Amino acid sequence: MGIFRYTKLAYREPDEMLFGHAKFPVSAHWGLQFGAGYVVPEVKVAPEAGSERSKEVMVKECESIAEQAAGRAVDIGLPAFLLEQEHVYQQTHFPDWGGACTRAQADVLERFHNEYGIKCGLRQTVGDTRLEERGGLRGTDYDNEIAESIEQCAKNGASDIAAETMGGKSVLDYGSMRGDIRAILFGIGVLGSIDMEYFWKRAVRICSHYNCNPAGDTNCSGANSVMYIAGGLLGKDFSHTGAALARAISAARSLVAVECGATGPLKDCGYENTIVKAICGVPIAQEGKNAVCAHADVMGNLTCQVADVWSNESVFHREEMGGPTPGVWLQATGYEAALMNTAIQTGNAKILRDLYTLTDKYRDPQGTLLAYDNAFRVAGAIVEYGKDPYLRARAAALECSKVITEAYDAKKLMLTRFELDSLNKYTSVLEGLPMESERFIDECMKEYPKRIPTFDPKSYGL
Amino acid sequence: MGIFRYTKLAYREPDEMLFGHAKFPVSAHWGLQFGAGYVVPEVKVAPEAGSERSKEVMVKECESIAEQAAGRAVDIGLPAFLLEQEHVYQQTHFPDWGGACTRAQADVLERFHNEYGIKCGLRQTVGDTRLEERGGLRGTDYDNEIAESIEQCAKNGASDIAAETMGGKSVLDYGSMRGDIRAILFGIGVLGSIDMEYFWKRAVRICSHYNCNPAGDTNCSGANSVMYIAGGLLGKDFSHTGAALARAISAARSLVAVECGATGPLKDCGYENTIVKAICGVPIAQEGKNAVCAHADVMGNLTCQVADVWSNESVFHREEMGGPTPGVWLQATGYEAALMNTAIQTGNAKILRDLYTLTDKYRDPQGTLLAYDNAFRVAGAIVEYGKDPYLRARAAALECSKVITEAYDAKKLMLTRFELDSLNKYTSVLEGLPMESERFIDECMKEYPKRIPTFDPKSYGL
Amino acid sequence: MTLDWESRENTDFVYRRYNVIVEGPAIKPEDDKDVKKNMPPKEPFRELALAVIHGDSDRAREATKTALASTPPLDVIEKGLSKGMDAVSALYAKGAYFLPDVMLSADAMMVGMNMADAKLGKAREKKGTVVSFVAEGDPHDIGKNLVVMFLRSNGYEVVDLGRDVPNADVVSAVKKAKPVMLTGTALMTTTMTNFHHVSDMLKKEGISLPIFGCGGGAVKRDFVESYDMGVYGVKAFHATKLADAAVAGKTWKDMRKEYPKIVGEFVGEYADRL
Amino acid sequence: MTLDWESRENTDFVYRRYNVIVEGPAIKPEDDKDVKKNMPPKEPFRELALAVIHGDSDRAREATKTALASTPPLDVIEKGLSKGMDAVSALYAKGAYFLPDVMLSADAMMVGMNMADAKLGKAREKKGTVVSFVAEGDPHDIGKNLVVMFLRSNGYEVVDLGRDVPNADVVSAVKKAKPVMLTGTALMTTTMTNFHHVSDMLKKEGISLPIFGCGGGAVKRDFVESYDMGVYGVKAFHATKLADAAVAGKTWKDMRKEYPKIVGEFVGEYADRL
Ligand code: B12
Ligand code: B12
Repeated sequence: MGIFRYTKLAYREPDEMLFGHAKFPVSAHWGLQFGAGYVVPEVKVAPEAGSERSKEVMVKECESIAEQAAGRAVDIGLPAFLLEQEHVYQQTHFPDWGGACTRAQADVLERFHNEYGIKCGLRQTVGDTRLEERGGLRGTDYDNEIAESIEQCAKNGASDIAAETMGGKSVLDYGSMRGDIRAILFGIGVLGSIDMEYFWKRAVRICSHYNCNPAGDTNCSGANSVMYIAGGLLGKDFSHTGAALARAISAARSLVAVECGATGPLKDCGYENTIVKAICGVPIAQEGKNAVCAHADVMGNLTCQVADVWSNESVFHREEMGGPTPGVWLQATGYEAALMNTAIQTGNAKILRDLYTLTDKYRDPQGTLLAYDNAFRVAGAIVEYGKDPYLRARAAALECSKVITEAYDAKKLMLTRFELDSLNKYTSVLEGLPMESERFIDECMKEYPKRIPTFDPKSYGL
Repeated sequence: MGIFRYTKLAYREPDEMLFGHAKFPVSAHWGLQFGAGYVVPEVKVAPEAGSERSKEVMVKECESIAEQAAGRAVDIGLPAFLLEQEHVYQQTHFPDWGGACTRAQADVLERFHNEYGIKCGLRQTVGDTRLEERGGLRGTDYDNEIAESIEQCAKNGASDIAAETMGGKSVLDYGSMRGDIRAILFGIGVLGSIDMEYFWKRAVRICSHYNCNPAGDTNCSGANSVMYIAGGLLGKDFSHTGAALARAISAARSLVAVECGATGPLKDCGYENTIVKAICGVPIAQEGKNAVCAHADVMGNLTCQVADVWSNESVFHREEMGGPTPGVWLQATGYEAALMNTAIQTGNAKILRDLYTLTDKYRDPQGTLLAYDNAFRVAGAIVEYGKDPYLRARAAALECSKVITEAYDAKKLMLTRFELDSLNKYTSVLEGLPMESERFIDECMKEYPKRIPTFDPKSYGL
Repeated sequence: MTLDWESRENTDFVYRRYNVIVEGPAIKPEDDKDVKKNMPPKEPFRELALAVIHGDSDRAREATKTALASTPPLDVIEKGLSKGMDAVSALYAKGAYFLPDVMLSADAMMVGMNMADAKLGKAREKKGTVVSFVAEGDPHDIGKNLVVMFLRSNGYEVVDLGRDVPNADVVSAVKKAKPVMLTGTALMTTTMTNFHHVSDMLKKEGISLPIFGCGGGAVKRDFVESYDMGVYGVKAFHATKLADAAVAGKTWKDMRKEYPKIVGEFVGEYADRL
Repeated sequence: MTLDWESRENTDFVYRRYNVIVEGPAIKPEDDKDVKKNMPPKEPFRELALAVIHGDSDRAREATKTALASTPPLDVIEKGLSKGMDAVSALYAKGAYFLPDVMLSADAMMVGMNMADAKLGKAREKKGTVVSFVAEGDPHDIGKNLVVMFLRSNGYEVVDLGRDVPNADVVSAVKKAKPVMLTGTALMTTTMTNFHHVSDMLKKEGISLPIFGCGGGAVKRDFVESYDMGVYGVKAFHATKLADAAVAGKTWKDMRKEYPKIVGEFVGEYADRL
């Protein structure tokens, strides 16, 4: 099939990685650049309940989100910002809704850009409305409407298009619910990668016809789901070491969008982007301590370390005592970005980066994995097997296991019995897996289709 | 009347001031210390609408706020936190409500402290229910109920008591609405200081009978009101240079609580604490970029610079997608405090401090004033006239004016015409004021009582 | 400071002072084109209006004194002082005037108006009466004070009940004054609920009050619209437009629907009502 | 890294891993005192229960095979497998078991149960039927899948409609299956509104369904209680207790009021209902 595969890292050493700086910056209209020496704050707000009752209402709703965000941006003096609209079902399912909402928001941003000279951008994240269990992932009406929605958004003023595709979800969910690391690896690393290629080749092609960047795709359905389910330190629903492994695997998968031509800023919620950036050097969006409206992650500072776009996570659209949420949360991310930009401008960025990292590096094994020096190691493991999606995902997981084990052995990271036991168990399963992609897939295909009724092999050409 | 007055600064130079470090740290039960080398995150949440319908409901409401905050604290691994309850009317007006709410929250914190060893504290901020226009500020039922509420809170487990008293409000409001800097100076600097002495002598006496610290008093009704009304960069309701002057004045007034025996951590919302800390070296609470729920201030990073307690501002008690607000906002302040603590532990605190400061030092004239080096200068002006509340407040304003003018002349700070004109106008009014307290008061007393019907001179012994 | 900003250039990446960046050239208020259009061309009215526009109470006193010597008091108010105040409102609405300017103008206007009223001898007919209060338990009254100022300087009689007002007092004031509108202000979660109680009490008394406008801190539109008669007020100066509408017979239901139209500007809080 | 944490000591000021700090000593699940109390003392039931507790499907298959040779299928289920699952629920509720443990146990239980059912020949009487769905337009189904798993392994027949289910399909499934309860899951602001529509449609059809429990992401209690039949579900494993209550005749109104009592634990979201 012949897409380009990364077999080298973008940076020579981890220390080269820094927030606001990407090896391959990206430009967008309205004067904005990503990874070009400054961090861009981002805000996203979920359309209000009931706003889906008509196209007109939804458009108004999106327009007012843009208006409120932009108004606050100039009122507190932000030099630049990115507005993201994560599509709700209707914006993708009815592509003309997506287009009209984009147009309304683009018009607001353009007005502010013209009036104040503020740099801004508009990201539209289409929803993956495909249902594997209903006709599969390819060529259905669902699948086609996504392509159309992308086109509508690109045409109507979006500066970039992102997604959170769900390839592999059926198998992955089965695995994460049961602590079956092989299923997780198969779901994210193999099936996810296959579907990403299908999805992003097309998305890149569509975007190329417009003044719109194909941004990329985070592993929400894998890395983020698992992190969310793992929860806080006292959570009992999934092991945090397991969540770290899933995230390492997801980096190998999310890389595929870039291999298909996505340029960044990569989408955020899977938190795998530090690893991906180390490999391909494109700008990344990240979320953390200003996404408390939606997540209780355990690494809110660390994720700033190499971010080019700093974001919240979709929040209710409503009033706070301090005003409407689009402004409130843009102010939150805007001020954090401002701090990073001061550090850059005064030559102290690397110190601030390391402070961010150290604050969470040993708060949780997920932080240990993602600390940029460790993430860099995992990235290295991925490119070593870069040509083979399965092997590189497996290598990522194994390197992640090593990283965590070393930190534990060095008594820097403490682990509970459950975390340690599950790490050891998962590691030995991973180690025992075949070194040939085909054999691994064969083995999985013998087992999972019959166990998982929603799994549709033909969606992956299997 | 002979209270102690500061005539010297606590620090030799501005560079000695640093977040997490106060010259005179304060201890509280449940293992907590303030200003003792680490920053403590704080959260405050407003009781829900309707929770005032009965004492029982209000107590449950406060208990659940404590429960949700403490639960999140352990779930994300915060070493310490402070819970603040800003009294709503009923908690002060019915002192037994205040007592019962405090008890319920104290029990929750004690349980978490015992189970996890987490350090925690409970601040109760009583409401100033006195109405100058209804019988004056002293000796009324309103006045007495406040004293009783303080006692109930102190007795039932509060680790500290704070307030936001309103002395001088009548005159100050008149002044701020009309840009009359003399009225502002009289209201905050003279009347406010007089009332503070009345209020805090008593509060300190009550607290001294219990294991409870008298924390202090921020100039909400002055510095905060004016900042709020001044709003963002595009706000047209009050000049930001005027807001800076009001804040400088308010520092001279808020110092009085400490002169009466308050120990800190000083309460936050007036943003004047950097100046006060420079004078008396007690730990201070501050709010800024994690108070976006309530404020669009224009110095969200800067206020971290020398904070010992890092807080949000009261937020609706409700659910975010990421959980109930007590946890969400404690996580926000908790993560920022964690970053500061990492900086302290790795020896980089002064760099981080300066990054915070520089991010906002020239975003707005209010930031220029509060940048710790400038705040230190204003503190110096205050102690130079330390014995005289009027003269020191005037000196603070004049030094503030100098600081801003210098920054403007040096082309570091840009000002609009309105900001510059009002600064010049106010400055020349201030310069023209008498150098004798009595004469100033006489002049004011000739004018304001007849213009301001709600102003009650006898409330201030005038 | 250890770090020194001045040693680096690009603060532009950290913040931008848009207020300075977009500032237009300085002009005198009376040179503003909207003001010019509505300025009374002839004396003594022009001078009266100018005194108000410049927020100069002394000048207003002089001008009124002079004018009253030759002009009927009602004309002094309506053709002079009020025109000045209209100009001020326009300047404030478009962001050319700041709130303290408006306050000083209102003060100047009141000085002249009181003198004219005194000369008039009998009570001048007001546009209508409004009752204003801050909810029980709530000390926040800046918003209410602004509302009162705007209403008064626009020709309304205002019964100002002050702050922390028991619900029963509000109801009896309404019964007594028969206002065209009642304005309530509250800023706190636990005091705004009083609006609901007052609404219920008024209903029980059989009083059908056209409006009940409230705004502030914790108060949001959906809360205010959760009880009868409630209309969510956004900016204090909207109060005069709402009162005018009430006088013109608009009900609280109309006001909810037509708020932006009534106040004559885009209002974010009512973005979905346009 | 430029900075090196290890060169400093006190990470304790930055974070504390309370999960490690408060961890108790390791014990085998079967040594837990609550488990011990309820374990069937005799074979083959003990082995059946243990296979479930350990989440070992192979062992469950063996044990069931052995047991069925000498024991009535219903006893295999009720005195053996189910007891194991009860123990698992207890361990999960107290935080000694993690979700994947529960899932594996449920899998093991289903293996045994299917074998016993086959042996039984005729359809075993279930506790009742539940219909489960994810709202139209919503792809988030992990919560729904957990609900289904918990219900099935606790003896309910579940009609799982999947995700992104049109409202009309929900209504017709309810008409067909006559469930004791309908569980809806949605996570988004713009899909949760379907609950409201489904509720209306059911009412229009004259269907009086005892419960309609929903939970997830943007969905909060006050929303769910804004339409008839809605009960806000918090944890997936609560679904079984709610279903039990429905079977016992509790209405949706009861459930709203007595939620914490019915599910048998403190529930933050219902803190004011105790
Ligand atoms: C300044 C201030 C104070 C000052 C008020 C001074 C004064 N002279 O009024 C003082 C110091 C008194 C104060 C005290 C307290 N405060 Co206070 N305060 C504020 C603050 C920062 C600004 C309020 C303000 O004056 N705004 C400016 C004015 C102009 O705005 P406004 O009143 O809203 O009016 C505008 C509109 O609403 C509209 N409007 C108003 N009424 C009407 C009516 C009509 C008809 C129309 C058309 C328009 C309209 O017009 C204005 C704009 O043009 C708010 C923050 C906030 N988000 O609002 C907190 C705030 C209201 N306070 C708060 C708190 C907690 C308190 C205290 C309880 C704290 C304490 N425990 O000490 C005490 C009260 C104690 C007591 N007695 O019960 C909380 C309330 C939380 C809650 N429970 O809901 C807030 C929201 C801050 C926060 N997020 O924590 N406060
Ligand atoms: C994982 C996840 C995904 C995954 C889901 C994978 C999967 N297998 O289901 C995927 C990748 C699919 C996804 C996609 C999207 N997501 Co999503 N997602 C999440 C996330 C992070 C966690 C959800 C989750 O699985 N939680 C774990 C499960 C176990 O919890 P649960 O379902 O809530 O169930 C619990 C309880 O609710 C209860 N329960 C549930 N049902 C019932 C029923 C009964 C009877 C009872 C008793 C209990 C009960 O039991 C469980 C606990 O034991 C949430 C964040 C959040 N705060 O919820 C966002 C979230 C729901 N997603 C969001 C968004 C925006 C999206 C997208 C639209 C983004 C986009 N444009 O691409 C897309 C959907 C596209 C589309 N088709 O429309 C937003 C929704 C915002 C809004 N508008 O309201 C959220 C809230 C995140 C955020 N704050 O931005 N997402």
